[in-house]
Amino acid sequence: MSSTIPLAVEFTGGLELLFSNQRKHQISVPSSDSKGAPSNVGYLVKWLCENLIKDPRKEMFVLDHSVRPGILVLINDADWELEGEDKYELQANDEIVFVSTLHGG
Amino acid sequence: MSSTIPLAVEFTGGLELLFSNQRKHQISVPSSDSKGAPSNVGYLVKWLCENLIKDPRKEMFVLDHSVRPGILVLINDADWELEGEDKYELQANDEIVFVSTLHGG
Amino acid sequence: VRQQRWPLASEEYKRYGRQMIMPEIGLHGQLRLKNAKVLIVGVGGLGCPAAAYLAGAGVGTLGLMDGDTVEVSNLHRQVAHSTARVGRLKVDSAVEYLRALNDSVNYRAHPSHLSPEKAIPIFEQYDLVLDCTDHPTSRYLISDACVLTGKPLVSASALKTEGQLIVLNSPPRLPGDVNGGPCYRCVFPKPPPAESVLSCGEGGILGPVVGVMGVLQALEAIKLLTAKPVPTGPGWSMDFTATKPSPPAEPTRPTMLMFSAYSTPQFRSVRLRSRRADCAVCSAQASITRQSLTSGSLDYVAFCGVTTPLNTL
Amino acid sequence: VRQQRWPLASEEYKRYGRQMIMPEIGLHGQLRLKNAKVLIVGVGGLGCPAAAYLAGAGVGTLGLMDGDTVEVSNLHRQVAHSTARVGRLKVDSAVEYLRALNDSVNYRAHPSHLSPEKAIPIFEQYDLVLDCTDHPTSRYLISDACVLTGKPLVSASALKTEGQLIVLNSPPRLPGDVNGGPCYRCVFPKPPPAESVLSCGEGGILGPVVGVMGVLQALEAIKLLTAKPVPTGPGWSMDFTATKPSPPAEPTRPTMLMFSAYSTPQFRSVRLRSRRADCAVCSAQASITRQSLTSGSLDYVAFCGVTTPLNTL
Ligand SMILES: [Zn+2]
Ligand SMILES: [Zn+2]
Repeated sequence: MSSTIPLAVEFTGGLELLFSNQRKHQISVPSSDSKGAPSNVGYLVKWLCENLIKDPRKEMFVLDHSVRPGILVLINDADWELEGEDKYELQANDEIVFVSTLHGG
Repeated sequence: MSSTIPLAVEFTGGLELLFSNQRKHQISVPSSDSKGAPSNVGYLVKWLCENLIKDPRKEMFVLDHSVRPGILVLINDADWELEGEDKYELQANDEIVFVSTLHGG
Repeated sequence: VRQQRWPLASEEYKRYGRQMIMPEIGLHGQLRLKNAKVLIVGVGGLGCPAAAYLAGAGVGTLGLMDGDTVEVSNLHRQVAHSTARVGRLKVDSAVEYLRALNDSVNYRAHPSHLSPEKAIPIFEQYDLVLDCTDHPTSRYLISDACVLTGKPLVSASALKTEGQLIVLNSPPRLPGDVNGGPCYRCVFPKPPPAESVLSCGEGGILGPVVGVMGVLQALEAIKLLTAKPVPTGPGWSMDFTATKPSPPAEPTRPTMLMFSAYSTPQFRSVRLRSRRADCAVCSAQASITRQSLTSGSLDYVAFCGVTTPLNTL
Repeated sequence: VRQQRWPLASEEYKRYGRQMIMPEIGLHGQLRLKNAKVLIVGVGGLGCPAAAYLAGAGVGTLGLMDGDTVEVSNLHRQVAHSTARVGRLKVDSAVEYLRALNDSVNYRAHPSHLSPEKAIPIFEQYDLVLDCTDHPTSRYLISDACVLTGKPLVSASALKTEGQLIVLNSPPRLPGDVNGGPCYRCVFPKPPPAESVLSCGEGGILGPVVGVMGVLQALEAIKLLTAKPVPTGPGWSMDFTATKPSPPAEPTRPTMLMFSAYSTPQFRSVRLRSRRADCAVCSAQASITRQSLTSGSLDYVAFCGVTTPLNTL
């Protein structure tokens, strides 16, 4: 399958610095992964690491094959834990936001 | 035609006091007006005056057959003047917000 | 003498360092703030926090205009005043607080209410205006005067549990130039019926609601004042803080920010129209001019106060 | 003696009248505020505006905890302090400002940093806690202590041009009760790698950005403290202000408010998860207890400071 899924991806809380200092990205990812399964958010994270991240410090985004602690993943304005975490299957025009938590005050 | 259009209508800035002190209303309006034309926002305003408003002071909402000065009408988060004003034809699940402008400080 | 090598005094680097290290501000932005003159009209629930954060940020000249005196009933939300200063002019009370926070700002007190005759000569002394007043008459007057003097306007309002904020006449352009931002009359060509207008005294107001709107006014003012121009001049090369290119500014579309303390979501940004082709003040066919304003021939009270004949549905 | 007929002094009706006439507050809400004890941990960019609006609103007892002293670099955003008070304890500086604003509040200064040993005995003296600190270690500690003492927590943070706010442990419930609101560990079970944590000193901060978040903390605190219980008692019948039924409160769902000064829209409300079944502090299988906290056996610095082995993709 060569079809793709259009997505709106956003990085905030400082994460945008890893992605060309740009917050909003309109991307298209393959609609299925290398094993033919529908692409899910776990696949998206891997895809971002291979295709979109510009900063060499990938460990600021991904640790142990998952999004690093202190990053909240939002699927259409909801914590991804409400949507099945990395197993959530991507739908066209989903809005996926990666937020690094802030600690200053 | 007896079909209806489901809409999310919201009143803020004090207008909610005219509508049972409730901000958000899920309503369904006829999909065409008495002349058979597709229902537009002008028709919705009339419909609200006949069916939803609870306060007798209708002139706080409508004056001279239109929304009174000082009320902003928003169609899906845009000033209705960007969308054709009262001529905008309602679509299913449109979000129409009536905002009374505030003046305090 | 050594200081001349540096565009700011060492005390200023210390005081403003936490904002200068950000690419959005930098040395260049700090110098722009220092050279800026901002007028705050109304030193109440909006004006107090707005003034505090603009003074804190190092705006060079801060004008405060208000003819009222401090009352006890103000103090739950007008946090630049104090119990001991009840009865004093709000402008004087606020300046006392602001001087203690940052004495390097040049404060100008205008201890009177705004009138059509005074508006233009006063606004001309400033670069940007904050409308922190509480009545439609002053909102139309301030907007008109901002269009006629070419000043951007950060306008906010609050009542009970809600607030609204709009940046108007931004970018500021001559009447008739469609590339200018809309003015208050573009968005609200007709005033609301007088009987629909509630003041904070009548309707009530929650302190942090108006406080949030006032702080957000200061933020929009700082954003406008520090927006990066094309880099020119020798000052630019000294901007050692700009290690990363700052993100490109999103195109300014006129928006209104709406806040409702007890709703979900609390905030909503809505798109507004651009300039109105038949606007009474900012269009090519404007009827309101500097002359009509300064001559006093415009009666804003009558404009807003006339009870429209009620032709209800 | 005449005063006894009225639950508030006439001065209080004057001072708080503008918020008491709103059905969301009313006399009942004002009495609840007067009886409330609120602790603000951290008297910096968040704590200053939060304290100002809580003092203004008439919270009966306001505790301020901070071990730091005022520095010039604080003053662009920490608007309860002043140039003359540089070098003094932040808690003392803030109390001086707050007393001038509203002397009828009972201020309690805690001039030290929070430690695991002190947290529980201090939190037990209050009804609600605001986390206005600036490091993950204190954020975990404050949340843990709020769960263990049953206090709701209004937690905010800010850096550069962005801010975040979450109301945690609301409603407060015993560990293991799934109807309680999530705690900080439910949302962030593992701390971020130490090298990803930037302070405002390192990353910079725009004053109004942290200011907005602090004012919003005060607002959420006031909403929590004045939320209407079932009407009982003689005080209720005197609530002459409640002419209209107040709108039913929307069910509290855990949400995070995100703010980004240069984005459109600036604010975004996102839905968070509920309590985590395996949370280390608020679940039935909690490992963190009052005992482990007060004994000092928990090392929050080590918890947050360990650099996780990097197994990058
Ligand atoms: Zn105009
Ligand atoms: Zn928990």
